[in-house]
Amino acid sequence: MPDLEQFRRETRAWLDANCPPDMRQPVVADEDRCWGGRKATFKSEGQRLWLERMVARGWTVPEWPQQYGGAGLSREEAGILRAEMRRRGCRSPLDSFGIWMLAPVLFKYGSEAQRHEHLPPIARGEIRWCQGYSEPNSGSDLASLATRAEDKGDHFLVNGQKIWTSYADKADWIFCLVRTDTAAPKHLGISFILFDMTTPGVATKPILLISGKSPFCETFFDNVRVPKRNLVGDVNKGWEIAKYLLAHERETVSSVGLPAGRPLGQIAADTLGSQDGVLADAGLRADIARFEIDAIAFQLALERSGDLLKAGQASPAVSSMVKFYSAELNQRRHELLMAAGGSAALEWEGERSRGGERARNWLRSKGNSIEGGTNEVQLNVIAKRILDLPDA
Amino acid sequence: MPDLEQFRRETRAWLDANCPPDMRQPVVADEDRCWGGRKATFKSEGQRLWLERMVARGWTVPEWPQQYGGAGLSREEAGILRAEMRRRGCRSPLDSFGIWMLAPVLFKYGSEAQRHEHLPPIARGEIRWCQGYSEPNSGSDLASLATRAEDKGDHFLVNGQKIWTSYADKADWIFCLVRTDTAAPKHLGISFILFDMTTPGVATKPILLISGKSPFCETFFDNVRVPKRNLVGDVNKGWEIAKYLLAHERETVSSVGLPAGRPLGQIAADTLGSQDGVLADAGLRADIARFEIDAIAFQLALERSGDLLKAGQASPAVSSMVKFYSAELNQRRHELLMAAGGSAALEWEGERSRGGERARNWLRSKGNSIEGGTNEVQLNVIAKRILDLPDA
Amino acid sequence: MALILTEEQTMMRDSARAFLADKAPVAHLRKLRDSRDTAGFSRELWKAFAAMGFCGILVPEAQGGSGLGHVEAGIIMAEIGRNLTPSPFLSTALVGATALLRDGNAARNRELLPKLAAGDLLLTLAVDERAKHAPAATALTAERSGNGFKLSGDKCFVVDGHVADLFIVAARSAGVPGEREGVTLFLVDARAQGVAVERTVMVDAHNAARIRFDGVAVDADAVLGEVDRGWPLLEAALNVGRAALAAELAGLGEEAFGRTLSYLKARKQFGRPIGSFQALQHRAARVFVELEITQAAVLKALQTLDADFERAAAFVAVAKARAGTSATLAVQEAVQLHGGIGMTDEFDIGLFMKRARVAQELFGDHGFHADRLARLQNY
Amino acid sequence: MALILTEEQTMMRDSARAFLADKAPVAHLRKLRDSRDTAGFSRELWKAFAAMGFCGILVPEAQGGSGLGHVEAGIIMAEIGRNLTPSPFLSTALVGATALLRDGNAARNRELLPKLAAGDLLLTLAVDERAKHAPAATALTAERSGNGFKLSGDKCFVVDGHVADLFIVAARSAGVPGEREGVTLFLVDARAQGVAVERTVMVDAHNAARIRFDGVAVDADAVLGEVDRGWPLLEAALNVGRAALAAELAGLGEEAFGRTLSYLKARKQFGRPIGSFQALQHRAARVFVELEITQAAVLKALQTLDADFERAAAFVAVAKARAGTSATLAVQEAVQLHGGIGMTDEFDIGLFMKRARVAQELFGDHGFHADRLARLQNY
Repeated sequence: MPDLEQFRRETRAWLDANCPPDMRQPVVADEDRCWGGRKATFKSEGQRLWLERMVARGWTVPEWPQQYGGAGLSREEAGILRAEMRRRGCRSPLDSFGIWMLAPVLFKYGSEAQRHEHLPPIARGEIRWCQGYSEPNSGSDLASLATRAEDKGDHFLVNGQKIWTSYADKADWIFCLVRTDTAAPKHLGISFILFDMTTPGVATKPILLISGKSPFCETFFDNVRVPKRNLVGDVNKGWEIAKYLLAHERETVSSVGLPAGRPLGQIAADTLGSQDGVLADAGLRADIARFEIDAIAFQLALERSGDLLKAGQASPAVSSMVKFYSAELNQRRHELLMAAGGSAALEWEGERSRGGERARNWLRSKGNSIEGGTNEVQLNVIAKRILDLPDA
Repeated sequence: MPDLEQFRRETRAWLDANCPPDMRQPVVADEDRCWGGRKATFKSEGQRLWLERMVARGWTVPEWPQQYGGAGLSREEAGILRAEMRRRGCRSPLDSFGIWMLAPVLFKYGSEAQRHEHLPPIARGEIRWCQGYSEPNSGSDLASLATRAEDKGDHFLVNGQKIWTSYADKADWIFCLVRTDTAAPKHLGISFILFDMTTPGVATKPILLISGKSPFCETFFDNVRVPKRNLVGDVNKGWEIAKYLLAHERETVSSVGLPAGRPLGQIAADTLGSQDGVLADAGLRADIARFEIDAIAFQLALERSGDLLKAGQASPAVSSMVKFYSAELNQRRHELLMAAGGSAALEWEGERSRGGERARNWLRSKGNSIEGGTNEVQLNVIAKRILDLPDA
Repeated sequence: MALILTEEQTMMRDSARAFLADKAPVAHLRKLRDSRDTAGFSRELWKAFAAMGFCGILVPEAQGGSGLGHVEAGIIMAEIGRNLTPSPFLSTALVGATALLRDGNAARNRELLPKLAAGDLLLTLAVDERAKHAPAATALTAERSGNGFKLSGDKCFVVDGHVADLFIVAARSAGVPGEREGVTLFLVDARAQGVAVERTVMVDAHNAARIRFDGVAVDADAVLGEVDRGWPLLEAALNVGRAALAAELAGLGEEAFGRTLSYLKARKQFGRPIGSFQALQHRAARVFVELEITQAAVLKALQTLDADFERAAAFVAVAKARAGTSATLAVQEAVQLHGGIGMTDEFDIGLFMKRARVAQELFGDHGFHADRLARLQNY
Repeated sequence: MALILTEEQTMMRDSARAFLADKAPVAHLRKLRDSRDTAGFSRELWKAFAAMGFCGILVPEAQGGSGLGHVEAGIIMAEIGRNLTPSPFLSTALVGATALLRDGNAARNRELLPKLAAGDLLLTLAVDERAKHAPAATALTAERSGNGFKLSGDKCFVVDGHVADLFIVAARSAGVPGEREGVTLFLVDARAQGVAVERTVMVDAHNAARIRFDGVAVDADAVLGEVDRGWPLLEAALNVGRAALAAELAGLGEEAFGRTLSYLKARKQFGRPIGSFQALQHRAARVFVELEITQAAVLKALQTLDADFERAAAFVAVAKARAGTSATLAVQEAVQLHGGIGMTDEFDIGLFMKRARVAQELFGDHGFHADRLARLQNY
C-alpha cells in the first residue's frame, strides 16, 4: 500500500513542522484542553496556532467529508494520523461535544441542511455545544423528562429545566431532549432539538459539587423560542436518538479506564513507610494488593474486550460491565488512597495538599457510579440484556 | 420472698441428689441429647434415669400445669430451676419439638381434648414429634404448599411430600401444614393437622447434605388417613398457626448466637504460627480481627436486644436482624477457619481431621442463611416491616 | 448493667437532641464554612454548651461541672454527629478534661476545671506527628533543661489546635519512637515562646492545626502524669476520645441513613418510589443492621468507661472500628442512593460523608483498631 | 497478542468440551466418590486423555507429545473445571511435565516423556510441608551421602501422591527454611525404600496424599535443575500449576454460575421466577462481571507463559488470586440461590463449592498471591 506509506511520511513531516512544542506536553489541567467556541480563550499562542493549523487541514475531524470541514481521510489514514500524533505526544487540537456527540446524531438523523449549517462550525471549533438530557426529576428514568416544547406553528416554545449540563455556561448551542407530546406514553412524546444558548429565556447556573468546582450546570428555559427547522429527525421520535447517543456516551466513558502509573502500594509507602521493603501497615497492604489484582485484571478485561470487538465477537455486555466495574474500582482506589494518606489527605486547602487534591479526587470519584447511568442501571442492563433474567 | 428461697434450697438439694454425674457433662454430640419417643435409645443409664426422675417431678416442662404433665411452677420458680441447673451444668433431660413447637400451638389453638391427648406424652418424652412445613416447591414461599388433605367425611386423605422434616425418621407423630381448599387464595386454604407417623402411607427418607449426614428427611404421604379430630384450630385457618410457629422458631434459631471460646486469631495461630506474638499471616490476621470486631459487636447487640425486651422497648427488627447477621458471621467465621486451616482443613475423613470436622462445619454453615427463612427473606422483612419501605 | 439508656439518660438525650437540632443544625456548620469563619466554631454556641452543663460534663460538680459519665458524654456526641456540629466539645470537654482529671493535680485542677466547665478555657491533645495515628511513635523531643524541659518537634491533626488556650503535648523524654515507655505529657500554653500554630482547613470544615514546637521551655510542673510514664494517661485520654468519636459516628450514620430512607420513600423514578426496588431495599436493610449492631458496641464502650475504666480498651477498639465502618457504609450508600443530588455541595448529605471520613481517621482508623484488638486478643 | 483464543484454540476448546462432557461429566466424579474408588480417578479415562493428546500436551511431538502450549493446557483445565473431572492431568501433564521439560535432561526425558504422553507414567510435585503453601519454607532435608543424597521429612497435600510413580520432591540441601537458596528438586521413585504414602481423602473427592521420606537414598542424577539452586525450576513448575488451576477455577465458576442462572429462570416462588427479583438480579450481574474479568486475567497468564515464560509471575499471581475469589463468589452465590436443594449432597452444586475450595488453596490461595503481587510491585 504505497499510498499509505506516503501518507505516513507526509503526516510525520507535517506534524514535526507544525505541532507547537507546548502542544506536545501531556494534558494536566482542564485549561490545557482546547474546547473552542465563541468564548474560546487560549492558554497559549501554541494552543491557538495548533487549532488553526489542524482546522486548515481538516484534521480536527479527519474522517469527515471535506464539505463538512473534514479531510475525508480513509479509516486507515485516520489511524495513521492518530498513531503518529500519539507517538509525538501531540494533544488533541479540539475537544468537543459537537464532534463526539452531536455529529454522529446529525450524520445519522439530521437533514442535509442541518449538517451544512452545524458541522463546519463544529469542525472549526467555532461553535461549542452542550447536551441537555437529565432533569431534576429524571435521573435514571430519563424518559420521564418534563421540559416542554410546545408547537407554536413556526417555532417551539420551550419551558423547563435541565441539570448536569456539562459546560452549559461556556457553550454556544445546546442539543436537547424535550417533550413534544404530553399525552403519549413517555418514550413516545420526546423530540431532539437544537438551539442557541443566547436565545432569550436561557439561563445557566454552575453546580458546586461536594468535591468543589465542576463543569456541571443547571440550565433553565423560560419561554425559549426554537425555530422548527432545528428539530432533528421526526417530531416525537427523539427517544431513538437519545438511546443512540447514550450508548455512544457510555462507550466514551468506558474507554477511560484506570490511571496508569505507580502501583498504589508504592504511593501508600510514601506516607506509611516500609519495613524490609514491605509496606508498614500490613492490613492496608493486603487491601491494596487485592485492589491491584482486580485493577490489573480489569485492564486486561478492557484489552480483551477491544480484541473481541476487533474479532467481531464483542459481547453486548461490555459497556455496562466496564462502566460498572471501573466506577467500583476507582472508588476503591480513592478510599485506599485516603486511608493511606491519613490526616494529610484530609486537608482541603493550601499548597501542601495542593488545594486538597486527594480529598477532592476521592469525593469526585463518588460520582462515577452515578453519572452516565448509575451502577444500579448498569446492573439492571446486565441482568436483563445479557443474562436474560425475566422481568418481575 | 421466703417461698422462693425455700424453693431454691429444695431444688438445689434435689438436683445434687438426683442428677447423675454424666448428665452434668457438656453436650458434645447429638447422641448426648435425649429426644425421647417410642424408639428412644438411651446412651447411658444416667440419661435414662435423669429423664425418668425429671418426668416424675414434672420438670421436663416445669411451667406447664400439672394436669398436662408439668409441675405448675411460677415464672420465678422456673427461672430458679433453670439457673440452678445451669450452675451445675445439668443437661436438659429432654429435647423435644413437641415441647418447643407443638405445645405452644396446642395451648393457643388446640382443643382441650387435644391438649389432654398430646401434652402429657410429650412431657413424659413418650412421643417424639416432627414438623411438616416445607415442600420441594415451597421454600421461601411456604404458603404455596401443595400437600393435599381431602375431606372424606370423618377423615382427611393426605397426599403429597414434605422436605427438611428434621428427624422425621425418628419421630412418632408429625404436625403438618396441608392444603384443604385448593380453590381459595393460597393463604386461605391451609390447615394444621396432626398424625401418627406409623399411619399407612407415610414414608421417610433421610437427606444427605453436602456436609454429610443430617437430621433432615424427605417425607412422603400416599393416601394417608387422618381422623378429623386431629385438625388443630379451624379448617383453612392453618396459616395463622403457621405464622405463629414460624415467629416462634425464628426466635429459637436466633438465640443460638456464636460459639464462645478462644478468639479466632488464636485458633488460626495453631496452624499459621506467630512471630513476636503476632499471627504470621498479616492479611489473614487483619481479616480475622475485622471478623472478631463484628462478632463481639454482634454479641453485644444480642445482649442489648435482650435488655430492650426486658425494658419493653424491643424492636420488631430483632429476630430478622439476628437471624440474618448471625448467619453471615458464622459463614465468615468458617471461611476464615478454612483459610487458616489450609490443606489440613480440606481432609474429609480420618482421625487427624476428626472425620473432616472443619470442612464439614464449614459446609454446614452455608445452610445458616437458607434454613428457617433465607437471608433474602430476612432482608425483605427488615425492609418492609421495620424500614417501612414501599411495595413495588 | 443493661445495655440500654437509663430513664435519666433518655431524658438527657431528648433534651440534647432538641437543643442541638435547634441551635446547631447542619445549617450552622454550613454557615461557618461558607463565611470562612476564622475560629470555625461559634463561641456563642460554646457558651450555650456551658449553660447546658456540656462543657463540664465530666468535671465534678464541686469544680463547676455536671459530674456525669461517659454514657452521657456519648449521648451528646451522638447528637453532635446527627447535626455535624463543630465545637471544642471533644477536644476540651472530653479528651482534655480526662487528661486533667486523671492526672489529678488538685491545685491545677482547682484553677483550670471551673474555667473549662464555664466554657472559658479550650484545651486539646497534640499527639499525632505523622499522617497516620500512632501514639507510640511519638518523637517530639522533651529534653531536660534546668528545672524543666525543652520541647522540639511537630504535631499535626491537632483538633481545635488553632483556638486552644492550652495543649497537652505527648513528647518523648526517653527511649525511642515505637516504645510506650519514655512518653511524657506536658501542658503547654498556646502563647508560649517557640509555639507556631498553623490552622489546617479540613475536608469536613471542622477545626485542626499543625503545631511546631521550637525549643519551647516548660517547667517541671507542666508534666501531666508521670515523667517517662505518661502512656497510661495518654491512653486514657485517647480512649475517651475514641469512644466519643464512635458515638459521634454512630449518630452521624443514623442521621445519614434516616435521610436516605426518607429519600427512598419520596423519590420516584419509573413511576414508583425508588425505595420499592428490591435491590435498594436489601441494601437499606443491610445498612440498618450494621448501624443497629454498632449502637450496642458504642454503648458498651461508654458504659465500660464508666464502670471499669481500665478494662475498656478492647470495647473501645471494637466501638471505634465498627462505628467507623458502619458510618462509612451509611454515608456511601447515602450519596449513591441520593444520586446526582447527593453529589452537590448544596445538598447536606455530602457533609456527612466528609465528617465521617475525618472522624474515622481521628485517633485511629478501622485498621488501627483492628490491629489493636488483635494484640489485645494475643494474635 | 490479542487476548482471545485463536481459531485453532477455539476448535480445540469445542472438542475438549464435547469430549469431557461426554466422558467425564460430574456424574463421573460422583461415581468414583460413591464407590470409594481407591485410585480416585479412572485409568480408562486417562488412557482416553492420552489418545486425545492431553497427557503429552506440553511434550514436544518428537517425544510423543502434542507440542502445544499453556493456553491449550488451560483450555483443557477449564473444561475439567466445568465437569469437576478428577485426573492426574494437573499433576502429571502440566506440573510434572514442566519440571522435566525445563530441567532438560535429554537422556532422562527420552525415557520418561514418551511414557508420560502415553498415559503410562504418573508423577507429581511434593512441595508443601505445612497446611499453608509456602515453598520457600521447604525443610525436608537432603543430606549428602556417598554419591547422592538422603531425603528425610514429610510432605502433604501431594496431588495424586497415592497413585504417582515418581515424585518431584523439593528438599532443603543448604540454607534454612525461608530462604530460596538451598532448595534442590529430586526425582524419587514412589517404590523407593523409606517412602511411605498415606492417601488423604479430600473434601472435593479428588486425590492427595501425605508422604513421609525416611532417609530415602537417591543418586546424584536424581537431581532436577541445579543442586541448591532448584528454586527457578520449582517456581516454573508451580507457576504452570497455578495458571492451570486458575483456568480450572474459571471454568468451574462459569459452570456453577450457568447452572445458577438456569435455576433463577426456572424456579418459581411467590408466583414468579426468582430470577425476576431485582436483588437477585443485581447479585447475579455482579457474579457475571467478576467472572468475565477473571477470564481475561487467566488468558493473559496462560499467553504470557507461552510468550515470555520468565515474566509471567505477576500475571500468574493475578490470575490465581482472582480465579480463586471469583469462583468462590460464584459457588457461594450458587448454593445460596439454589436454597435448600443446593445444600443436599444429591444435587451437584455443592460439589462445585468443594472443588473450588481445594483448587483455591492448592499452590497458594488468594492471600498468598496478593502478598506475592505486592512483593513483585515492591511494597
